Amino acid sequence: MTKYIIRRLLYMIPVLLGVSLIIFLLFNVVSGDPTAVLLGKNATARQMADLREQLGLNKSMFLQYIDVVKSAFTFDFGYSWATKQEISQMIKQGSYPSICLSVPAFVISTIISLFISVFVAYYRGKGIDLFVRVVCIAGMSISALAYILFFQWFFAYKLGWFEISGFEEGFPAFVPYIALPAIIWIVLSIGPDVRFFRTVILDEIYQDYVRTARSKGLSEMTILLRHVLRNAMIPIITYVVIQIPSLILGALLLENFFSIPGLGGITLNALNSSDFPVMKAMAILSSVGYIVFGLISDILYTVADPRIKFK
Amino acid sequence: MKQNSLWKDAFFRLAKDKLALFSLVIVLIYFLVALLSSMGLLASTWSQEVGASNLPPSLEHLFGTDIFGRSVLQKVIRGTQVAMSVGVAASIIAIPIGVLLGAFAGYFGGWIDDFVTWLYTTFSSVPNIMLLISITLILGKGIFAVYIALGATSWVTLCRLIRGEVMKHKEREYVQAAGAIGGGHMRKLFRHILPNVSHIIIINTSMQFQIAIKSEVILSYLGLGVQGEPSWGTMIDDAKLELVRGVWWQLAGATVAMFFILLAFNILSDALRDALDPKLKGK
Amino acid sequence: MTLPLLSVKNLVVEFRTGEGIVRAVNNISFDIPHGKTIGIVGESGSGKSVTSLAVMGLLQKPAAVIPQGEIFFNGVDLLKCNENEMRKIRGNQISMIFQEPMTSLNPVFKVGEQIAEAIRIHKNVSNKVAWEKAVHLMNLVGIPNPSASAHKYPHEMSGGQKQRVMIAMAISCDPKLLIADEPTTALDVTIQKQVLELLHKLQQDLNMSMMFITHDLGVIGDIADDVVVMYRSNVVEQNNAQEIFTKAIHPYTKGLLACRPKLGANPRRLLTVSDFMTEEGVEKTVPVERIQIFDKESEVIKTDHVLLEIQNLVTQFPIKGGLFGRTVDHFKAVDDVSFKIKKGQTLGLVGESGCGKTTLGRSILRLVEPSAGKIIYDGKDITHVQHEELRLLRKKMQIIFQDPYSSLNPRMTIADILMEPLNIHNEGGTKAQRYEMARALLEKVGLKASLMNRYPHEFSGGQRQRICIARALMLRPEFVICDESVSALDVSIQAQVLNLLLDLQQEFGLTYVFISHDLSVVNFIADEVGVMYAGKIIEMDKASNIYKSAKTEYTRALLSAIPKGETKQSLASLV
Amino acid sequence: MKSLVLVLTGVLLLSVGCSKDRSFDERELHLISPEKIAGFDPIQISDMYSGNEAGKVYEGLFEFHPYKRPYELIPNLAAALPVVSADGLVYTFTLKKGVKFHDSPAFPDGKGKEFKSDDVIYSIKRLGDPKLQAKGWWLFDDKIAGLNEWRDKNSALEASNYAEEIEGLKKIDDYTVAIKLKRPYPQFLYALAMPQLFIVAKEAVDHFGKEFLNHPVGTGPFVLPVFEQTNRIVYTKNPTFREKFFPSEGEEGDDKLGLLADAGKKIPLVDKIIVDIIVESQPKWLGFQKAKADLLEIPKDNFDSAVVGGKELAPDLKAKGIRLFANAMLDVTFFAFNHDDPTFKANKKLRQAMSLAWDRAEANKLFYNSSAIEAQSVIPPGLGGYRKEFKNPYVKFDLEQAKKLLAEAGYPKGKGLPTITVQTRNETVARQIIEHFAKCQERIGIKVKVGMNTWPELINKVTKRQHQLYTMAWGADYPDAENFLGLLYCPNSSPGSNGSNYCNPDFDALFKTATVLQDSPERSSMYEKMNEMVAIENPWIFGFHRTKFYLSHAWLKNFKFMEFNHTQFQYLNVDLEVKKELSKKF
Repeated sequence: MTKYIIRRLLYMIPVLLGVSLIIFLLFNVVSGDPTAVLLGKNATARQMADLREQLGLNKSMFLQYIDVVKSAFTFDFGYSWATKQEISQMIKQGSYPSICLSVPAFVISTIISLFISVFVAYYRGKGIDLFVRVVCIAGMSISALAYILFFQWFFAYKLGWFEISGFEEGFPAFVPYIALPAIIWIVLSIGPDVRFFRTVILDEIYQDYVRTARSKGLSEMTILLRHVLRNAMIPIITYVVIQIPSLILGALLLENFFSIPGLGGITLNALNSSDFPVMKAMAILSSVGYIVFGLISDILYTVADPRIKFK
Repeated sequence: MKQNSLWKDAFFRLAKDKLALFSLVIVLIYFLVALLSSMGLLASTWSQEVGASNLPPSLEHLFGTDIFGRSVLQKVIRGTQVAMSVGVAASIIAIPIGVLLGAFAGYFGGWIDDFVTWLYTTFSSVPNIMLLISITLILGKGIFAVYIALGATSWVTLCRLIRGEVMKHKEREYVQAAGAIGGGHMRKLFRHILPNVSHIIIINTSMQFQIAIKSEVILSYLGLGVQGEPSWGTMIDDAKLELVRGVWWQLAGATVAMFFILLAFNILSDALRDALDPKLKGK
Repeated sequence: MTLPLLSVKNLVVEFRTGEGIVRAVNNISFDIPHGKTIGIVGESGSGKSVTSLAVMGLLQKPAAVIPQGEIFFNGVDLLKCNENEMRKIRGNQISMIFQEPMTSLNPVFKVGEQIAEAIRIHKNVSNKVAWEKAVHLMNLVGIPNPSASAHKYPHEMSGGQKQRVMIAMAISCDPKLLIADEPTTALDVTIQKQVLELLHKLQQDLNMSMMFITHDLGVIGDIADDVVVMYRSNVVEQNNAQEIFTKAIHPYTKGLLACRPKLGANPRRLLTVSDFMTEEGVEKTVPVERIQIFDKESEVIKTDHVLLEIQNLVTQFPIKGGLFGRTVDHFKAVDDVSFKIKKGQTLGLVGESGCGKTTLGRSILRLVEPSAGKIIYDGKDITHVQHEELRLLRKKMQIIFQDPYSSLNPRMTIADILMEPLNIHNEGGTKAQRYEMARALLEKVGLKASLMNRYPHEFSGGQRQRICIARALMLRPEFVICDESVSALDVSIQAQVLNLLLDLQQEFGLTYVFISHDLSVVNFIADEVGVMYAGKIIEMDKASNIYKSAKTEYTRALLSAIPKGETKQSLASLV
Repeated sequence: MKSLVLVLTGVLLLSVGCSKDRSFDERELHLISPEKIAGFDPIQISDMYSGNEAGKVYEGLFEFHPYKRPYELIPNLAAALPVVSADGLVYTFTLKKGVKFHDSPAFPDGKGKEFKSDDVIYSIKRLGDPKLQAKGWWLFDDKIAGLNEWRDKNSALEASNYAEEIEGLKKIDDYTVAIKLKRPYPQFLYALAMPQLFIVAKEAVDHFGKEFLNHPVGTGPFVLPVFEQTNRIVYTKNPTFREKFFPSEGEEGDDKLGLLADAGKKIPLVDKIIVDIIVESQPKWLGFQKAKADLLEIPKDNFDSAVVGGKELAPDLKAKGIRLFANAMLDVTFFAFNHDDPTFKANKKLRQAMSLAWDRAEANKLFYNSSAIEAQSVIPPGLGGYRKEFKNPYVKFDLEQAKKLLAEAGYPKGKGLPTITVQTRNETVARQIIEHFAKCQERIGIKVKVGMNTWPELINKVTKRQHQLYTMAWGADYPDAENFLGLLYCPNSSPGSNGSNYCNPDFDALFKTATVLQDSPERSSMYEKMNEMVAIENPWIFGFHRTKFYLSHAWLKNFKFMEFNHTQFQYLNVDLEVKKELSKKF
């Protein structure tokens, strides 16, 4: 087990090198001259040349790649071009609101989806099952933007149940601010979640051991909750855990619309101002998150499934 | 007994599912609309004024008019062409890459597998949205960049699925049998294994297709997508501003158009999986 | 006369499928008295499992419908019970064990927990008491070190042990009726014997009734008091076991009895069900005795030419470990094996699962690369030949696999499958000529030429195995390895295929290596038999000698485990 | 698990229920910033919104009078307007005494030090520091004697040497500074009122280092100890703020409007300013209507719901006491041809044809609710050089003439002309404007396509001359037409502000003479001449001078539209009584 974890941790190195390579290719090689971003509309030619030198853009490609790699391993991303802020500081400040929004939304939506999936799995093939499936699929087929525009107008403005936009630090001060975006998040993710969970659960329901459980005289609900769900948890855990790194980024559009000062907003802002260091940092950050949580989900596998033993 | 191949069999199974058949028809209609539009037989006059600015839907203008008095219906149709072309182009790029890499990795194992695994782990580690945004940003916008960006992100899933499936099939006895009668690697891989995992391509494509459509909308919304042509994304972007003025039909047009194709693809990919994946037969 | 424990009356079960309504059980009736074992025998698809599921109330609704019939259990009609009432009966008064011990246990729960759960549902006891009872039951079913084993997960146990766990679970609430659905089919023959003995003993000790479902009359003879024979959804014959074995009435039963190779006799051909009745189920009037049965040793043409010689063959697989997945050790699947086969002869290789017999077969064909030793084919060392030479070799050496379902490419038509070897080796002339060759061979293996353009999934298991045989013979090989080629088939089909193999050997002068776990099959078909154990051939001799005077303990155990096809009185004396 | 959901839902509902009530005890000013704030380092400021925020904590030597129009420069940290030498090159400034920087750990014992002439010199040098690459450098590039030399010298050094004295920046005593210019620079004083020239303290810059941009230490009326990258900035009144009083004069009529009611009171008038950063227009609009903000720049798309018939405030808003402000802006929108491109450079008629084909009235209606003024040339009304009577013959909608000119240009019905891509920002309205433009051009047979860019990308394309046509709006940095005319001055060609790379020797010659003159009728007439001369050349397709609309709640006092509004907020006031009363309606 320890050996497996060490091996997986070591495997992060080539993947991180690869991620750095992609990011390097995208932002350092293919993309253009950043000096205009940094100097604004009244820049002089001289100033631009000086700045290129200062930013190390005249360095060899290899050295520039090494810089990207270095930042991937040290998390030292330098300073933003657009705002001159220290990026690690921006990330630190931005992650709190993002987490306040994404974690509760994610946890609640996962739990609700699980409940619904068990419920429809119990009534599989019946009208209610079909109904829930169609609602899920229909819900998935509407643009997220439509939800945001309508919910904000209706629930926050018309009914006044929630704050229209903004954010405050500290619990429970942030709750009225994140509640509505969180609800939209939940509405958006229940569809795909239920669809996936339901499939997984139904895959299990036709296994032989379920027949054994029935022949023991267990009730259908007990079978679902005790036997089936426990087995279905294995793919569900992967599905769920692998989503966690994307939570850090938050939801770009949601954060923007609700003025939540999270990482999603930072990313969108960086995109709009061609702020490459910030975009690089975000890409590296979420890649590392993805890799780490990939490992965690694999380790959780062993907890959920005694059959898997890592050597 | 009818003489059926598995494909025909699957089709008949699919045909029995009314909802799926209906979805298939919808998908085909969208393709037809897109095709007619690209040949200039439909909505070729989308850029012309047909009435006053922001007319609500009426018999004359079914979906109303936009800010310039252009027909929203025609824009929706034109947007359909863009959306479908994005799906098709992304598939054309993603399928060969995904299938070949996945097949070679799964079949040969060893360093090829190590390399391909590393490649797609790396690609899937960078969040899709970042990759999409960066690629379109860097390739300089426009529909071509969207094609490339979506192609570059959607081969990963296919590659991983094909690799896993090929690994499974490689051990099957029919492949061993092909080896025993003297078939070489390429024959085993392309003549025997690939046809047997091809349903994965179909199912995955139908899922990737809708992801492509959704991504195009988001990219266009962010201003990174299609330029100078109506797309559902730019229409929704327009609508964001018009909505408070009570101009809802542009949003409605794009949303409804998007809704039906996504709904159809969603149902269809479910049904395809049921029909093509023998594991799920009879459930 | 007391009422029987279970009484099935005029039961009909139908399935609604996309193609229409399929009748799986057609108006059957039988009784199970208290304390007796009823064997239900029939081939796959005959409706025997559906019957048992109907008794348990486990049929998948709404696909399955019971339009007619009654199932009385202790005087209660189970078909009229609602789900709650059924649940109280299931696992408590009627319990069931299934064919596949590998998948029938929940992989994520400890086995002790799974047994205890059954106890907890029906008996109002604490967790602790239930667990202790579970350990006790595990002891009862003969699982070594039960208190430790109860903490194991299913994957940590062998197939036999898992089936014992299933049994422990089934008897945990002292049921009145135990339904065993092919409980030993997936097990090795020695384990099968132990499980049979265990079931028999438990049935006696606990005074249960048992419904024993199997496709193998041989097995049923060992255990059942009465036998119900099912054929195509109908009960065709039911009687007490003694009667069935000695004077079967229905031609199907007769066929079943006759088609199983017996260790004692060594006939040239096996009788099959089709010798006794027509496709339509009408008894054939030709007296069975008139079909010739030779002692094969008397007439087979033998040469002294050694076609294949294996010298000290070793095939090993690396065991990975360490931080970077280095190879830390090797597992020797085939360990220093040597033998010779003369042209036209059949070498049987017998052994239980995991003994290395399949790897040996594939090593000979170089489908798996051997690690050491030599393979000499027709005087030529082929251990290391490569590319073109290896390809040419493929024309001479062929293999027929075990699973007829997975060994045909489902996306190719039969014509494509059969012509492919010719295409690869560019033989057989034009496409039309190749097609003609394929057609001819298909007819030779007993299938109609009109089936050429069909896909594999449209065929039954036996038919598929014939196609596999045809494919193997397309290139006119001299040497064929049959790797468990009949193991997945029903007994009656198995006999047909064995006969076919013999006929083909005769006609084409083939040399076979016949690999099987079933000693009686090997004994029937092979001239010489090698017994494999842990990668080695521990005994090798003429088939008849092995049977008559086995030298090793293991071989003798194998022999004694073979169901005798006799009644249970004989078994009772053994216990 | 079920209970977990219950608890979570409970917490959610509970906290929603007890969302905070508004307080009516403190004078709080609630504002909205529609864009992210980059930081508080004055020299790096390049956008109006960051400038507005910096203006709450920092001050410059001068500011614009909050009420007088036309815009009048008044001393802020300077004690009076400077004394200018006869040659117009040496400016001598006297500074206010007793002005204290905010209390900050940057200073010994944490008490804010006094503002002196060293701080002025330091702040100007800092703008020229080559290590910092200030975005505002263009203001003083090649303007102050010795500053460029100092900059060049230091770019080779490890760290810039501030100790070195510069010829043009002379400290006479603690409260007197003399600045020597290289050549006449009439806009010099305007520059000193801009955020880039806000005065900073060396101690604070050294103490906070790279983090200086998040720790504004100024002399201004409000304090903000730390700026965090959140969407809410809260300023509190500066307790050590000097004695500064509300002006008693304004434009004619201001007193009638009640704008001067607070005359003579010590400013700032509010205790707290809360700025919410809201980018999307829907939440901005909804928030204002819920009284979450006191003042709102109307998002264009909400115009119809706020303003009926393009003039009157909607009755439901009026009922709540909301007021509407409409003011012409000092700006111009335009489509600039790239004169590097021979297609456009040599072909005046093509440019004119395109200008004539554009239906400006329709565009005005669609995008500006008919509130904008059609631009005849570069200079907006309100600046010297603008002549109301002047009409550009090519700024009208005349398809016939357009077609004629296009044919004369060598492209009859657009034949032979490639598709023209217009580069713009990736914003909805920007895209729609070009779509409309394209629709108009199609009528005479010219094909036009939209190219969307992020702001930096657009700048990049323009500075690298990789465009055919781009569209932009130019807002005044200071109230001098030079700021607009410079956009067509040949030496300013890319990467300078003349993104069209237009060159006209006559124009350039006039520009050279006029721009070194102080404001005078003579200069204005020269500006007029230039403005009209360039108009008929159509180096651009002139667009509009736009109008800005604000809504304010009744309790917001003293608000008057201001083009250069960095320092405006200290003059605003909140009437708590009115607020309390009206709040019932929300």
